[in-house]
Amino acid sequence: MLLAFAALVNAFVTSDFSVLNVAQNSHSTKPMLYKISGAWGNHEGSLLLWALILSLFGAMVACFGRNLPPSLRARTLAIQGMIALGFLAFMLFTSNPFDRILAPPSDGAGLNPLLQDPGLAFHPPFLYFGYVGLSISFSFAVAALIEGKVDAAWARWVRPWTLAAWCGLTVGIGLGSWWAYYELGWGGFWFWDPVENASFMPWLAATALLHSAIVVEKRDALKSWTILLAIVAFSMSLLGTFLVRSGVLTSVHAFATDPERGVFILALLAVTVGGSLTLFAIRAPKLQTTGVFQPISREGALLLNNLFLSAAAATVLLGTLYPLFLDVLDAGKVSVGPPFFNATFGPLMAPVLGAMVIGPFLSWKRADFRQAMQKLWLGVAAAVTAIVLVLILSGVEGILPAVGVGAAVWIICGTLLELADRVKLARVPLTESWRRARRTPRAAYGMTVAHLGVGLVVAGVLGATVFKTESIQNMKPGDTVDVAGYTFTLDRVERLQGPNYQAERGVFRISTDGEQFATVNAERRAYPVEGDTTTEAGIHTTWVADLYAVIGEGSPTAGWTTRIYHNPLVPWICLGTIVMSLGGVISLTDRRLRIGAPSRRRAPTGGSSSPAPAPAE
Amino acid sequence: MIAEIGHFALIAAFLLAGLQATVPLYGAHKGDRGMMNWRAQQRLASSPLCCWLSLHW
Amino acid sequence: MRRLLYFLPLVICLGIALFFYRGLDLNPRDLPSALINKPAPEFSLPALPGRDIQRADDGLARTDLTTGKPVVVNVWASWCIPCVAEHPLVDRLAKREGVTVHGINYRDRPDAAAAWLKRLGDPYAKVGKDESGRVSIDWGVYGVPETYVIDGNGVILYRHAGALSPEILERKILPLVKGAG
Amino acid sequence: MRLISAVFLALSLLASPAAAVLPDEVLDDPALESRARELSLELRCLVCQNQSIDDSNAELARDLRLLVRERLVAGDTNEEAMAYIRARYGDFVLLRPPVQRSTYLLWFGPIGIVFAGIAIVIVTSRRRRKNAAAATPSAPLSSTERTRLDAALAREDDNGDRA
Repeated sequence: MLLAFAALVNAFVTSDFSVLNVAQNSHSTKPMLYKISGAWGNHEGSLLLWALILSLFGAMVACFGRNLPPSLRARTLAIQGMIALGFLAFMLFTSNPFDRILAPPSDGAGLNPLLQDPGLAFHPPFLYFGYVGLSISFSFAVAALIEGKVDAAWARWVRPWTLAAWCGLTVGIGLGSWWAYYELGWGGFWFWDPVENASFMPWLAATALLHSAIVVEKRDALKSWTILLAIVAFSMSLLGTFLVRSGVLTSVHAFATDPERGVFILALLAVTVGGSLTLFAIRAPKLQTTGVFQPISREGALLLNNLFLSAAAATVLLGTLYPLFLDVLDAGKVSVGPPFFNATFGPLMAPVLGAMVIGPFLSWKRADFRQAMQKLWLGVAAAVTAIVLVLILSGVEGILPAVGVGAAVWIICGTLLELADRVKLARVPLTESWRRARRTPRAAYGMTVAHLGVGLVVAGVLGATVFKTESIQNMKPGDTVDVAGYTFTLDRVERLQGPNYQAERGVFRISTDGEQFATVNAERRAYPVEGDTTTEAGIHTTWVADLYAVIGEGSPTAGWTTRIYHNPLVPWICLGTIVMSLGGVISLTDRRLRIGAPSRRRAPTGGSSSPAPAPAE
Repeated sequence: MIAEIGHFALIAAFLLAGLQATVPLYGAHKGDRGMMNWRAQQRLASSPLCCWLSLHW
Repeated sequence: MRRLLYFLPLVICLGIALFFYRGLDLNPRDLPSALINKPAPEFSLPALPGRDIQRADDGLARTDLTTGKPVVVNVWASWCIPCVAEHPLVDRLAKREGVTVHGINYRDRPDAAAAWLKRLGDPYAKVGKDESGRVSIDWGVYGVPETYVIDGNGVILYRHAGALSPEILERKILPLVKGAG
Repeated sequence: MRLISAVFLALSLLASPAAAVLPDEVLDDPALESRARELSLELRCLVCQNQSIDDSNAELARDLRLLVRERLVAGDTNEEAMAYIRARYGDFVLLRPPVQRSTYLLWFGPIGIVFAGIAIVIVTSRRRRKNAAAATPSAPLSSTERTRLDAALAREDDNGDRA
């Protein structure tokens, strides 16, 4: 296993790089965690991480792939090898992480303090895990194109990898937005920044791929589409790499940009994506599809999901690249910002949210919509009630937030109903339901859990954008301010010395009905080495809301600028992403999805033996 | 010193990736099982190097 | 026809790659001014006090731009580092090339600004001080330094954002100034 | 390159630390204030990377926020206030690009993609169904077959072959 070797060496390399770290991105006073995370907090190191994960994945395929058809496995590994080759070449020729400086400075330049944070320390590894995981799906897709054969076994093979990558992406994106939420200090969590979009597009594509691969596996349809999605999903993660490093678009998170590197990645991108798509154009029309289905069916719902998810991904792509297009065509400069994405993305997601609840109730091939809806009436009723309730409670401010809440309720109720229906709850004796529940495969639970997560995220996003309360004021110690029924008292402001920063910490006491129940610390940190300041929000999380306090500039005489937010349901975003990836993990533990006997679908227990002729292990 | 090892490891990984990208593909094309399963030998070849590296480090 | 559909992703991908390739040479931060070929905004700024050279500086106003001769307006501040870098070029423009250069002193302390001019030399004919930055907003200034070329009738011909370079000076600014004169 | 980094340095200096919306900016009239916030969310902070002036703590952003409020207090409508800023900074300052010739593709592209997708799905599924129908002349199920099928499906369902 070549790549295991590379992985091992790379692992050494990563850690020694961070310990030695001659260079610009570390400083002796920095806490250990950030010394390590600093290794991937810069361009070269992050590429190294990329390559490391890539080789780990390659090793995993080699390891678990024992019962793959040997030629498919060989080709998949070869494609992986090519990707690794490209990235290693990129590193060696344009951004070698081991470059020496002739006259080493006595101390490093430090890491951007915004990046010195636990959230961001773990954000890139997860994200790259996702990005690189998609390379496996990609390699499988290209290998299948070379073989000219895509079947249920192939789909069953690809799904766990995609699922694993998807989980990584979900966690990575979640961590990133959580970080933005408490670090940037105005309660926002998603900015439709090009780099965020760059991680979001692969996520959308991967989500679509997960669902379309099901259709390939179960119904032998949507083959060339699934292959295309696998290629596109990985292309999008490469695109993300390109966008971050080339400087073609402005972004908050961009690495130091260098056009020369840009050209190299672009070439890499063109070869990988262009090559695979050429292969697709030549080979895909020959793929035979046997599955036929009616529009109203499980396949139909999954197709709808795919259509809108891909349209959403395309829209994000369009919006992200549009300023560049116009610029290149010299047709003026525009900005495409959150208002655009909010206006287009919501409507595109609506059908998906609708279908994701109904879909599981539909049977394969041909289904009865009315029957499905009858089973779902409780969900419909709950959603409608929620809409009406919100309209009454919030005043008729706008129908959209209410509909959004309705959608969240709809997803959560509908998904739970599906589970109830599956175990025939209340229709058969409880013991029988229990028996059914135990026999329900984990993959089904995975789906239920992941869908619940989506519902939670939808609710959280709405809460954070529509229902938040904000209060900005100047406070001196002892001052109080009322926000959404909570009383915030600025207790004191103290100076403190962190490991590599000085901070002013505002201690807020929060009480409701005269009863104090929490204190939060909001900090404003000054990093002398980097010459920068950051804010750390003080957050008290309850089940239904975040109480969020930020302290700004000030002095004992003039008082401090403080901003206090009541962000209802925001914790659900975080919870939702965790639940979603948990769903993915549950699915992964399903025996049928595990790397067992892919070619024998009907085998009572998978994975008991390996049908492939003894591989040279 | 360690940084140089890292550098050479990168170069080695680069070369190996080159082989990994071509040999199994050629093997699959020819139907040559040995070439298809080529990476196994590789691990053997590389393991003494790994041991040496870890000891050294 | 059906076969062609399968080529569509490839075509789109190549198209995007082409755009990227062209886009690599562009700087996304290069913003065109919204005021090109439009009259400069109406404004009147008080003079920067404490300048070394006592010219007839009674402040900078729109009327100073409509004298029939092209002028250059340079927006600067003493706290701005690229302004120091470009200063010799502004100096050259005013002294060697004989172009009238007015300054807008953006969000600065007057004493610091005057000291800055004393230290580095004062090429400006008139300097208006824009302490609130409001006039600069009317000009569409988004960062210092910025340099505007204005024809004799007060119409903005060109804007350069960021520090001047000899190339910009020779290729863009001088031809415009000479041409408009 | 050095030039560009110098510009960046200047821009970063501009962004001296002052918090986004400060207490002294807030208007007394809550209706006007909420309109001002709404507008600030749609205006790009030019010196920052991708932030609205509402989020940014750059001085220029603060100036623009104050300007927006001033215009609103002076009686401008939202559109007039936006037009005022746009006249000075161009389309680039608008985070929601205006619908015009150069942005038709942007605004109508998403709908176009959806419709194109639907069209492709319809065309291919029609052809496929025709092919399938030609390949297997389907006879309606007899009643015994139907019951057997239902039973089989129910079993399948039990096994939960769903995900």
